Amino acid sequence: MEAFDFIEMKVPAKEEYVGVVRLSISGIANRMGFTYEDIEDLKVAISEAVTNAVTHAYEANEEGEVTIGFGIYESRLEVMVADHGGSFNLSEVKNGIGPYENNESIENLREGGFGLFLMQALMDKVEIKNDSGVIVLMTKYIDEIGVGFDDDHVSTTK
Amino acid sequence: MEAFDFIEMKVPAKEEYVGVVRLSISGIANRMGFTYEDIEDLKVAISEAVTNAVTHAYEANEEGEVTIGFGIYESRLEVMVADHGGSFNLSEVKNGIGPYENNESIENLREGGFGLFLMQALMDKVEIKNDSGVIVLMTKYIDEIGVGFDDDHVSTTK
Amino acid sequence: MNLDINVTENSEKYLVHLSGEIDAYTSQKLKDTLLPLTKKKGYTLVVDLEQVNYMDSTGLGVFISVLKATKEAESSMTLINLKERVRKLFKITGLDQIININLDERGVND
Amino acid sequence: MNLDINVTENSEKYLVHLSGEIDAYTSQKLKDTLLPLTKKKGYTLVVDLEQVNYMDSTGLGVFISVLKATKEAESSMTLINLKERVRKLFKITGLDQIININLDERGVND
Repeated sequence: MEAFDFIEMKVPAKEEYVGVVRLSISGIANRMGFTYEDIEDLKVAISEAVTNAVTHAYEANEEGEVTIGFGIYESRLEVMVADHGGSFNLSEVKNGIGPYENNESIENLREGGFGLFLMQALMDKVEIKNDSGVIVLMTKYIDEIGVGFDDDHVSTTK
Repeated sequence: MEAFDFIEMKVPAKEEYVGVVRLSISGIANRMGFTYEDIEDLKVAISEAVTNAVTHAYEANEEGEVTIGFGIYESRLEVMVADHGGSFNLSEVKNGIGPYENNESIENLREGGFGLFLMQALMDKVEIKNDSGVIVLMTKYIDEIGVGFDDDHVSTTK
Repeated sequence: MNLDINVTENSEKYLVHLSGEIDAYTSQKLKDTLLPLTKKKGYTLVVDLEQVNYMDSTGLGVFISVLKATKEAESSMTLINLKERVRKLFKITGLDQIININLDERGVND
Repeated sequence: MNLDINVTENSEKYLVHLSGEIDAYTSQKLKDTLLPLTKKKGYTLVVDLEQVNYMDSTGLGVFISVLKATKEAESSMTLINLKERVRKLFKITGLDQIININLDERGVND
Protein backbone atom coordinates (compact mmCIF):
# COMPACT_ATOMS: atom_id res chain seq x y z
CA MET A 1 0.00 0.00 0.00
CA GLU A 2 1.17 3.50 -0.83
CA ALA A 3 2.68 5.22 2.21
CA PHE A 4 0.92 8.28 3.56
CA ASP A 5 0.44 10.34 6.70
CA PHE A 6 -3.03 11.06 7.94
CA ILE A 7 -4.24 14.08 9.88
CA GLU A 8 -7.76 14.30 11.22
CA MET A 9 -9.63 17.31 12.61
CA LYS A 10 -13.06 17.57 14.14
CA VAL A 11 -14.60 20.99 14.59
CA PRO A 12 -18.07 22.11 15.64
CA ALA A 13 -20.32 22.76 12.62
CA LYS A 14 -20.09 26.53 13.13
CA GLU A 15 -19.00 29.24 10.75
CA GLU A 16 -16.40 30.62 13.14
CA TYR A 17 -14.26 27.49 12.78
CA VAL A 18 -13.95 27.53 8.99
CA GLY A 19 -10.98 29.88 9.36
CA VAL A 20 -9.30 27.53 11.84
CA VAL A 21 -9.46 24.66 9.36
CA ARG A 22 -8.11 27.02 6.71
CA LEU A 23 -5.05 27.81 8.82
CA SER A 24 -4.45 24.11 9.39
CA ILE A 25 -4.62 23.28 5.68
CA SER A 26 -2.22 26.09 4.88
CA GLY A 27 0.26 24.60 7.34
CA ILE A 28 -0.11 21.10 5.93
CA ALA A 29 0.20 22.29 2.33
CA ASN A 30 3.23 24.41 3.21
CA ARG A 31 4.94 21.39 4.77
CA MET A 32 4.19 19.30 1.68
CA GLY A 33 5.88 21.82 -0.58
CA PHE A 34 2.86 23.16 -2.45
CA THR A 35 3.38 26.51 -4.20
CA TYR A 36 1.85 29.70 -2.82
CA GLU A 37 -0.80 29.65 -5.54
CA ASP A 38 -1.73 26.03 -4.86
CA ILE A 39 -1.91 26.68 -1.11
CA GLU A 40 -4.36 29.52 -1.76
CA ASP A 41 -6.41 27.23 -4.03
CA LEU A 42 -6.49 24.58 -1.31
CA LYS A 43 -7.58 27.12 1.30
CA VAL A 44 -10.56 28.16 -0.83
CA ALA A 45 -11.56 24.62 -1.82
CA ILE A 46 -11.43 23.24 1.73
CA SER A 47 -13.21 26.31 3.13
CA GLU A 48 -15.99 25.76 0.57
CA ALA A 49 -16.42 22.15 1.63
CA VAL A 50 -16.43 22.99 5.34
CA THR A 51 -18.81 25.92 4.76
CA ASN A 52 -21.18 23.55 2.94
CA ALA A 53 -21.02 21.12 5.83
CA VAL A 54 -21.71 23.90 8.33
CA THR A 55 -24.66 25.18 6.26
CA HIS A 56 -25.99 21.63 5.95
CA ALA A 57 -25.88 21.14 9.71
CA TYR A 58 -27.48 24.54 10.24
CA GLU A 59 -30.36 23.80 7.85
CA ALA A 60 -30.94 20.45 9.53
CA ASN A 61 -31.01 22.30 12.83
CA GLU A 62 -28.26 20.10 14.17
CA GLU A 63 -25.44 20.86 16.53
CA GLY A 64 -23.11 18.66 14.57
CA GLU A 65 -19.44 18.29 13.94
CA VAL A 66 -17.48 18.52 10.73
CA THR A 67 -14.73 15.96 10.30
CA ILE A 68 -11.85 16.78 7.99
CA GLY A 69 -9.28 14.16 7.00
CA PHE A 70 -6.02 14.97 5.26
CA GLY A 71 -4.25 12.15 3.42
CA ILE A 72 -0.67 13.30 2.87
CA TYR A 73 1.02 11.45 0.03
CA GLU A 74 4.35 12.19 -1.59
CA SER A 75 2.75 13.47 -4.78
CA ARG A 76 -0.65 14.68 -3.63
CA LEU A 77 -2.97 15.77 -0.85
CA GLU A 78 -6.35 14.11 -0.41
CA VAL A 79 -8.86 15.98 1.70
CA MET A 80 -12.08 14.51 2.99
CA VAL A 81 -14.81 16.63 4.54
CA ALA A 82 -17.76 14.93 6.21
CA ASP A 83 -20.64 16.73 7.84
CA HIS A 84 -21.50 14.09 10.37
CA GLY A 85 -19.10 13.37 13.19
CA GLY A 86 -17.29 10.09 13.43
CA SER A 87 -13.99 8.93 12.05
CA PHE A 88 -13.41 8.13 8.41
CA ASN A 89 -13.13 4.63 7.16
CA LEU A 90 -10.86 5.54 4.30
CA SER A 91 -11.31 2.54 2.04
CA GLU A 92 -15.06 2.54 2.59
CA VAL A 93 -15.30 6.21 1.69
CA LYS A 94 -13.14 5.83 -1.36
CA ASN A 95 -14.95 2.76 -2.67
CA GLY A 96 -18.41 4.23 -2.25
CA ILE A 97 -17.67 7.46 -4.02
CA GLY A 98 -18.36 8.46 -7.62
CA PRO A 99 -17.81 11.59 -9.69
CA TYR A 100 -20.14 14.47 -9.06
CA GLU A 101 -23.37 14.28 -11.12
CA ASN A 102 -25.83 17.12 -11.37
CA ASN A 103 -28.82 15.41 -9.79
CA GLU A 104 -31.35 16.31 -7.16
CA SER A 105 -29.78 14.52 -4.25
CA ILE A 106 -27.13 17.21 -3.89
CA GLU A 107 -29.52 20.11 -4.36
CA ASN A 108 -28.60 21.05 -0.86
CA LEU A 109 -24.94 21.38 -1.65
CA ARG A 110 -25.55 23.46 -4.73
CA GLU A 111 -27.26 26.07 -2.62
CA GLY A 112 -23.74 27.15 -1.76
CA GLY A 113 -23.81 28.94 -5.10
CA PHE A 114 -20.30 28.93 -6.48
CA GLY A 115 -18.87 26.79 -3.70
CA LEU A 116 -18.90 23.48 -5.50
CA PHE A 117 -17.84 25.11 -8.75
CA LEU A 118 -14.79 26.61 -7.04
CA MET A 119 -13.87 23.29 -5.45
CA GLN A 120 -13.90 21.67 -8.87
CA ALA A 121 -12.04 24.53 -10.51
CA LEU A 122 -9.31 24.69 -7.89
CA MET A 123 -8.71 21.00 -7.14
CA ASP A 124 -7.55 18.29 -9.52
CA LYS A 125 -10.35 15.93 -8.53
CA VAL A 126 -13.57 16.33 -6.53
CA GLU A 127 -15.91 13.50 -5.62
CA ILE A 128 -19.09 13.85 -3.62
CA LYS A 129 -21.09 11.25 -1.81
CA ASN A 130 -24.46 11.99 -0.30
CA ASP A 131 -25.53 9.21 1.96
CA SER A 132 -25.86 9.71 5.68
CA GLY A 133 -24.52 13.23 5.50
CA VAL A 134 -22.36 14.55 2.70
CA ILE A 135 -18.78 13.53 2.16
CA VAL A 136 -16.52 15.48 -0.16
CA LEU A 137 -13.26 13.92 -1.30
CA MET A 138 -10.82 16.25 -3.01
CA THR A 139 -7.37 15.66 -4.43
CA LYS A 140 -4.64 18.10 -5.42
CA TYR A 141 -1.33 17.04 -6.90
CA ILE A 142 1.93 18.75 -6.07
CA ASP A 143 3.50 20.46 -9.08
CA GLU A 144 6.56 18.67 -10.33
CA ILE A 145 8.74 21.75 -10.15
CA GLY A 146 10.27 22.95 -6.93
CA VAL A 147 8.81 20.24 -4.77
CA GLY A 148 10.41 18.96 -1.65
CA PHE A 149 9.29 17.87 1.73
CA ASP A 150 12.49 19.18 3.25
CA ASP A 151 11.84 22.87 3.03
CA ASP A 152 14.70 24.12 5.14
CA HIS A 153 17.16 26.12 3.18
CA VAL A 154 20.77 26.59 4.07
CA SER A 155 22.83 28.91 1.93
CA THR A 156 26.48 29.60 2.50
CA THR A 157 28.56 32.40 1.02
CA LYS A 158 32.10 33.42 1.79
CA MET B 1 -22.76 21.80 32.55
CA GLU B 2 -20.69 24.70 31.33
CA ALA B 3 -21.06 25.20 27.57
CA PHE B 4 -18.02 24.74 25.41
CA ASP B 5 -16.93 23.87 21.88
CA PHE B 6 -14.51 21.06 21.30
CA ILE B 7 -11.96 20.69 18.52
CA GLU B 8 -9.90 17.56 18.10
CA MET B 9 -6.83 16.97 15.94
CA LYS B 10 -4.84 13.82 15.33
CA VAL B 11 -1.45 14.11 13.71
CA PRO B 12 1.32 11.57 13.12
CA ALA B 13 3.93 11.64 15.89
CA LYS B 14 6.46 13.36 13.63
CA GLU B 15 8.36 16.59 14.12
CA GLU B 16 7.17 18.06 10.83
CA TYR B 17 3.60 18.31 12.10
CA VAL B 18 4.31 20.34 15.24
CA GLY B 19 4.10 23.49 13.13
CA VAL B 20 0.73 22.45 11.72
CA VAL B 21 -0.73 22.13 15.21
CA ARG B 22 0.80 25.51 16.04
CA LEU B 23 -1.02 27.17 13.16
CA SER B 24 -4.27 25.58 14.27
CA ILE B 25 -3.91 26.79 17.84
CA SER B 26 -3.13 30.29 16.65
CA GLY B 27 -6.38 30.26 14.67
CA ILE B 28 -8.40 28.98 17.59
CA ALA B 29 -6.89 31.47 20.04
CA ASN B 30 -7.41 34.31 17.58
CA ARG B 31 -11.08 33.39 17.26
CA MET B 32 -11.43 33.30 21.03
CA GLY B 33 -10.09 36.83 21.40
CA PHE B 34 -6.76 36.11 23.06
CA THR B 35 -4.19 38.90 22.83
CA TYR B 36 -1.18 38.66 20.54
CA GLU B 37 1.08 37.94 23.50
CA ASP B 38 -1.20 35.20 24.83
CA ILE B 39 -1.49 33.62 21.39
CA GLU B 40 2.31 33.46 21.18
CA ASP B 41 2.44 31.91 24.67
CA LEU B 42 -0.12 29.30 23.61
CA LYS B 43 1.83 28.49 20.46
CA VAL B 44 4.96 27.78 22.49
CA ALA B 45 3.21 25.81 25.24
CA ILE B 46 1.27 23.57 22.84
CA SER B 47 4.33 23.07 20.63
CA GLU B 48 6.27 21.95 23.71
CA ALA B 49 3.60 19.39 24.62
CA VAL B 50 3.36 18.05 21.06
CA THR B 51 7.16 17.95 20.75
CA ASN B 52 7.32 15.93 23.97
CA ALA B 53 4.75 13.52 22.62
CA VAL B 54 6.65 13.16 19.34
CA THR B 55 9.94 12.57 21.21
CA HIS B 56 8.22 10.04 23.44
CA ALA B 57 6.90 8.10 20.44
CA TYR B 58 10.31 8.28 18.78
CA GLU B 59 12.12 6.96 21.83
CA ALA B 60 9.60 4.13 22.16
CA ASN B 61 10.25 3.42 18.48
CA GLU B 62 6.57 3.76 17.73
CA GLU B 63 4.82 5.11 14.70
CA GLY B 64 2.20 6.70 16.85
CA GLU B 65 -0.25 9.53 16.69
CA VAL B 66 -0.55 12.61 18.84
CA THR B 67 -4.08 13.62 19.75
CA ILE B 68 -4.74 17.24 20.64
CA GLY B 69 -8.06 18.35 22.11
CA PHE B 70 -9.10 21.98 22.44
CA GLY B 71 -11.86 22.82 24.91
CA ILE B 72 -13.12 26.27 24.01
CA TYR B 73 -14.89 27.98 26.90
CA GLU B 74 -16.03 31.56 27.13
CA SER B 75 -13.33 32.48 29.62
CA ARG B 76 -10.57 30.01 28.87
CA LEU B 77 -8.97 27.50 26.54
CA GLU B 78 -8.19 23.99 27.74
CA VAL B 79 -5.71 22.03 25.67
CA MET B 80 -5.10 18.33 26.02
CA VAL B 81 -2.18 16.59 24.35
CA ALA B 82 -1.98 12.78 24.43
CA ASP B 83 0.78 10.75 22.87
CA HIS B 84 -1.22 7.66 22.19
CA GLY B 85 -3.94 7.73 19.53
CA GLY B 86 -7.56 7.43 20.45
CA SER B 87 -10.17 9.96 21.35
CA PHE B 88 -10.27 11.73 24.68
CA ASN B 89 -12.77 10.84 27.29
CA LEU B 90 -12.90 14.31 28.77
CA SER B 91 -14.32 13.62 32.19
CA GLU B 92 -12.09 10.58 32.62
CA VAL B 93 -8.99 12.54 31.74
CA LYS B 94 -9.93 15.41 34.01
CA ASN B 95 -10.79 13.22 36.97
CA GLY B 96 -7.64 11.10 36.76
CA ILE B 97 -5.27 14.03 36.62
CA GLY B 98 -3.29 15.69 39.38
CA PRO B 99 -0.84 18.55 39.54
CA TYR B 100 2.65 17.91 38.22
CA GLU B 101 5.01 16.39 40.81
CA ASN B 102 8.73 16.09 40.28
CA ASN B 103 9.03 12.32 40.41
CA GLU B 104 10.70 9.65 38.34
CA SER B 105 7.69 8.59 36.32
CA ILE B 106 7.93 11.66 34.13
CA GLU B 107 11.70 11.54 33.73
CA ASN B 108 10.99 10.95 30.09
CA LEU B 109 9.13 14.19 29.72
CA ARG B 110 11.76 16.22 31.53
CA GLU B 111 14.30 15.20 28.92
CA GLY B 112 12.75 17.94 26.82
CA GLY B 113 14.87 20.31 28.89
CA PHE B 114 12.99 23.56 29.23
CA GLY B 115 9.85 22.30 27.53
CA LEU B 116 7.83 21.54 30.63
CA PHE B 117 9.16 24.63 32.36
CA LEU B 118 7.96 26.81 29.49
CA MET B 119 4.53 25.16 29.49
CA GLN B 120 4.17 25.97 33.17
CA ALA B 121 5.51 29.50 32.78
CA LEU B 122 3.28 30.36 29.82
CA MET B 123 0.00 28.69 30.79
CA ASP B 124 -2.18 29.37 33.82
CA LYS B 125 -2.40 25.70 34.74
CA VAL B 126 -0.56 22.57 33.61
CA GLU B 127 -1.40 19.04 34.72
CA ILE B 128 0.37 15.90 33.61
CA LYS B 129 -0.72 12.32 33.77
CA ASN B 130 1.57 9.44 32.93
CA ASP B 131 -0.38 6.26 32.56
CA SER B 132 -0.68 4.52 29.23
CA GLY B 133 1.14 7.29 27.43
CA VAL B 134 1.46 10.83 28.67
CA ILE B 135 -1.43 13.27 28.78
CA VAL B 136 -0.84 16.96 29.29
CA LEU B 137 -3.77 19.18 30.22
CA MET B 138 -3.18 22.92 30.00
CA THR B 139 -5.44 25.87 30.66
CA LYS B 140 -5.12 29.50 29.72
CA TYR B 141 -7.62 32.17 30.70
CA ILE B 142 -8.61 35.02 28.43
CA ASP B 143 -7.62 38.41 29.79
CA GLU B 144 -10.59 40.42 30.97
CA ILE B 145 -9.71 43.41 28.83
CA GLY B 146 -10.55 43.65 25.18
CA VAL B 147 -12.12 40.24 24.96
CA GLY B 148 -14.84 39.34 22.53
CA PHE B 149 -15.74 36.38 20.44
CA ASP B 150 -17.15 38.67 17.80
CA ASP B 151 -13.98 40.07 16.38
CA ASP B 152 -15.35 41.79 13.33
CA HIS B 153 -14.92 45.50 13.47
CA VAL B 154 -17.05 47.99 11.64
CA SER B 155 -16.12 51.62 11.86
CA THR B 156 -18.02 54.39 10.16
CA THR B 157 -16.90 57.96 9.60
CA LYS B 158 -18.51 60.69 7.55
CA MET C 1 -9.13 35.40 9.90
CA ASN C 2 -11.15 38.49 10.76
CA LEU C 3 -12.52 41.31 8.67
CA ASP C 4 -12.30 45.01 9.42
CA ILE C 5 -14.75 47.26 7.62
CA ASN C 6 -14.31 51.02 7.33
CA VAL C 7 -16.94 53.19 5.64
CA THR C 8 -16.44 56.77 4.42
CA GLU C 9 -19.07 58.92 2.70
CA ASN C 10 -17.95 61.54 0.19
CA SER C 11 -20.10 63.37 -2.44
CA GLU C 12 -22.56 60.71 -3.58
CA LYS C 13 -20.00 58.00 -2.96
CA TYR C 14 -19.53 55.48 -0.20
CA LEU C 15 -15.97 54.23 0.04
CA VAL C 16 -15.64 50.97 1.92
CA HIS C 17 -12.21 49.71 2.91
CA LEU C 18 -12.03 46.05 3.76
CA SER C 19 -9.10 44.49 5.58
CA GLY C 20 -8.76 40.81 6.37
CA GLU C 21 -10.55 37.68 5.19
CA ILE C 22 -14.01 37.21 3.70
CA ASP C 23 -15.40 33.79 4.56
CA ALA C 24 -18.55 32.17 5.96
CA TYR C 25 -17.96 33.80 9.34
CA THR C 26 -17.21 37.35 8.24
CA SER C 27 -19.43 37.60 5.14
CA GLN C 28 -22.68 38.11 7.06
CA LYS C 29 -21.31 41.23 8.71
CA LEU C 30 -20.05 42.46 5.35
CA LYS C 31 -23.45 41.96 3.76
CA ASP C 32 -25.21 43.69 6.64
CA THR C 33 -22.88 46.66 6.26
CA LEU C 34 -22.98 46.97 2.47
CA LEU C 35 -26.68 46.47 1.72
CA PRO C 36 -27.89 49.68 3.44
CA LEU C 37 -25.28 51.63 1.45
CA THR C 38 -27.01 50.75 -1.84
CA LYS C 39 -30.27 52.51 -1.07
CA LYS C 40 -29.56 56.05 -2.31
CA LYS C 41 -30.31 56.54 -6.02
CA GLY C 42 -27.31 57.79 -7.99
CA TYR C 43 -24.80 56.90 -5.30
CA THR C 44 -21.77 54.79 -6.04
CA LEU C 45 -20.55 52.17 -3.61
CA VAL C 46 -16.80 51.75 -4.03
CA VAL C 47 -15.36 48.71 -2.26
CA ASP C 48 -11.59 48.67 -1.84
CA LEU C 49 -10.33 45.09 -1.62
CA GLU C 50 -6.62 45.88 -1.48
CA GLN C 51 -6.28 44.54 2.07
CA VAL C 52 -8.42 41.46 1.49
CA ASN C 53 -6.01 38.56 1.51
CA TYR C 54 -8.59 35.79 1.43
CA MET C 55 -12.02 35.42 -0.13
CA ASP C 56 -14.17 32.47 -1.11
CA SER C 57 -17.66 31.91 -2.56
CA THR C 58 -19.31 33.48 0.47
CA GLY C 59 -17.71 36.77 -0.62
CA LEU C 60 -18.91 36.28 -4.19
CA GLY C 61 -22.40 35.74 -2.73
CA VAL C 62 -22.25 39.03 -0.85
CA PHE C 63 -21.22 41.01 -3.93
CA ILE C 64 -23.98 39.35 -6.01
CA SER C 65 -26.56 40.38 -3.38
CA VAL C 66 -25.21 43.90 -3.26
CA LEU C 67 -25.20 44.16 -7.06
CA LYS C 68 -28.88 43.13 -7.14
CA ALA C 69 -29.67 45.73 -4.49
CA THR C 70 -27.92 48.49 -6.46
CA LYS C 71 -29.95 47.61 -9.58
CA GLU C 72 -33.16 47.95 -7.58
CA ALA C 73 -32.19 51.27 -6.04
CA GLU C 74 -30.53 52.68 -9.18
CA SER C 75 -27.24 53.08 -7.37
CA SER C 76 -24.03 51.35 -8.48
CA MET C 77 -21.11 49.32 -7.14
CA THR C 78 -17.45 49.20 -8.16
CA LEU C 79 -14.77 46.93 -6.74
CA ILE C 80 -11.24 48.32 -6.74
CA ASN C 81 -7.69 47.24 -5.97
CA LEU C 82 -8.32 43.50 -6.09
CA LYS C 83 -5.39 41.27 -5.31
CA GLU C 84 -4.56 38.73 -8.00
CA ARG C 85 -5.97 35.90 -5.88
CA VAL C 86 -9.30 37.61 -5.28
CA ARG C 87 -9.57 38.66 -8.91
CA LYS C 88 -9.02 35.04 -9.93
CA LEU C 89 -12.26 34.00 -8.22
CA PHE C 90 -14.31 36.63 -10.06
CA LYS C 91 -12.64 35.56 -13.29
CA ILE C 92 -13.10 31.80 -13.12
CA THR C 93 -16.72 32.15 -12.04
CA GLY C 94 -17.41 34.62 -14.85
CA LEU C 95 -18.68 37.18 -12.33
CA ASP C 96 -16.19 39.74 -13.64
CA GLN C 97 -18.59 40.01 -16.61
CA ILE C 98 -21.46 41.35 -14.52
CA ILE C 99 -19.68 43.05 -11.62
CA ASN C 100 -17.89 46.33 -12.23
CA ILE C 101 -14.24 45.75 -11.36
CA ASN C 102 -11.80 48.60 -11.75
CA LEU C 103 -8.27 47.27 -11.61
CA ASP C 104 -6.54 50.57 -12.26
CA GLU C 105 -8.26 52.77 -9.72
CA ARG C 106 -5.90 53.98 -7.05
CA GLY C 107 -5.71 56.84 -4.61
CA VAL C 108 -9.44 57.06 -3.99
CA ASN C 109 -8.87 57.18 -0.25
CA ASP C 110 -9.75 60.85 0.06
CA MET D 1 6.92 27.23 9.60
CA ASN D 2 10.27 26.79 7.89
CA LEU D 3 13.72 28.12 8.67
CA ASP D 4 16.13 29.69 6.22
CA ILE D 5 19.77 29.81 7.29
CA ASN D 6 22.35 32.05 5.66
CA VAL D 7 26.01 31.93 6.70
CA THR D 8 28.65 34.57 5.90
CA GLU D 9 32.31 34.45 6.97
CA ASN D 10 34.14 37.70 7.61
CA SER D 11 37.45 38.23 9.49
CA GLU D 12 37.28 35.67 12.30
CA LYS D 13 33.52 36.00 12.43
CA TYR D 14 30.71 33.84 11.17
CA LEU D 15 27.50 35.78 10.73
CA VAL D 16 24.43 33.58 10.59
CA HIS D 17 21.11 35.07 9.53
CA LEU D 18 18.08 33.05 10.48
CA SER D 19 14.66 33.62 8.99
CA GLY D 20 11.53 31.74 9.97
CA GLU D 21 10.61 29.48 12.87
CA ILE D 22 12.78 27.39 15.19
CA ASP D 23 10.91 24.32 16.39
CA ALA D 24 11.35 20.56 16.70
CA TYR D 25 11.39 20.19 12.93
CA THR D 26 13.81 22.95 12.01
CA SER D 27 16.12 22.89 15.05
CA GLN D 28 18.08 19.82 13.93
CA LYS D 29 19.14 21.55 10.73
CA LEU D 30 20.07 24.64 12.72
CA LYS D 31 22.21 22.63 15.12
CA ASP D 32 23.91 20.79 12.26
CA THR D 33 24.73 24.13 10.64
CA LEU D 34 25.93 25.98 13.74
CA LEU D 35 28.05 23.34 15.48
CA PRO D 36 30.80 23.15 12.80
CA LEU D 37 31.07 26.96 12.94
CA THR D 38 32.28 26.82 16.57
CA LYS D 39 35.47 24.86 15.83
CA LYS D 40 37.91 27.66 15.06
CA LYS D 41 39.64 29.08 18.14
CA GLY D 42 39.15 32.81 18.53
CA TYR D 43 36.27 32.98 16.07
CA THR D 44 32.99 34.60 16.99
CA LEU D 45 29.70 33.11 15.87
CA VAL D 46 27.13 35.88 15.55
CA VAL D 47 23.57 34.68 15.14
CA ASP D 48 21.08 37.26 13.91
CA LEU D 49 17.59 36.39 15.12
CA GLU D 50 15.81 39.45 13.74
CA GLN D 51 13.75 37.39 11.28
CA VAL D 52 12.95 34.61 13.74
CA ASN D 53 9.27 35.01 14.52
CA TYR D 54 8.86 31.81 16.51
CA MET D 55 11.11 29.81 18.81
CA ASP D 56 10.51 27.26 21.54
CA SER D 57 12.63 25.10 23.86
CA THR D 58 14.11 23.20 20.94
CA GLY D 59 15.79 26.46 19.94
CA LEU D 60 17.04 27.01 23.48
CA GLY D 61 18.47 23.49 23.33
CA VAL D 62 20.38 24.29 20.14
CA PHE D 63 21.92 27.43 21.59
CA ILE D 64 22.91 25.59 24.77
CA SER D 65 24.66 22.93 22.67
CA VAL D 66 26.41 25.55 20.57
CA LEU D 67 27.49 27.46 23.67
CA LYS D 68 29.07 24.29 25.11
CA ALA D 69 30.85 23.69 21.81
CA THR D 70 32.29 27.22 21.77
CA LYS D 71 33.63 26.76 25.30
CA GLU D 72 35.43 23.61 24.21
CA ALA D 73 36.92 25.17 21.09
CA GLU D 74 37.67 28.56 22.69
CA SER D 75 35.45 30.36 20.22
CA SER D 76 32.43 32.42 21.22
CA MET D 77 28.77 32.97 20.35
CA THR D 78 26.64 36.13 20.41
CA LEU D 79 22.94 36.37 19.64
CA ILE D 80 21.75 39.66 18.17
CA ASN D 81 18.54 41.42 17.18
CA LEU D 82 16.20 39.22 19.19
CA LYS D 83 12.51 39.97 18.88
CA GLU D 84 10.75 40.63 22.18
CA ARG D 85 9.03 37.23 22.07
CA VAL D 86 12.25 35.30 21.53
CA ARG D 87 14.06 37.31 24.18
CA LYS D 88 11.27 36.46 26.62
CA LEU D 89 12.11 32.75 26.42
CA PHE D 90 15.80 33.36 27.24
CA LYS D 91 14.72 35.61 30.07
CA ILE D 92 12.17 33.39 31.83
CA THR D 93 14.46 30.36 31.59
CA GLY D 94 17.39 32.35 32.98
CA LEU D 95 19.48 31.45 29.93
CA ASP D 96 20.13 35.12 29.24
CA GLN D 97 22.54 34.87 32.19
CA ILE D 98 24.84 32.40 30.46
CA ILE D 99 24.29 33.17 26.77
CA ASN D 100 25.75 36.36 25.34
CA ILE D 101 22.83 38.38 24.02
CA ASN D 102 23.50 41.73 22.41
CA LEU D 103 20.26 43.64 22.10
CA ASP D 104 21.75 46.81 20.64
CA GLU D 105 23.87 45.39 17.87
CA ARG D 106 22.68 46.47 14.45
CA GLY D 107 24.09 46.81 10.98
CA VAL D 108 26.46 43.87 11.20
CA ASN D 109 25.27 42.58 7.85
CA ASP D 110 28.47 43.51 6.02
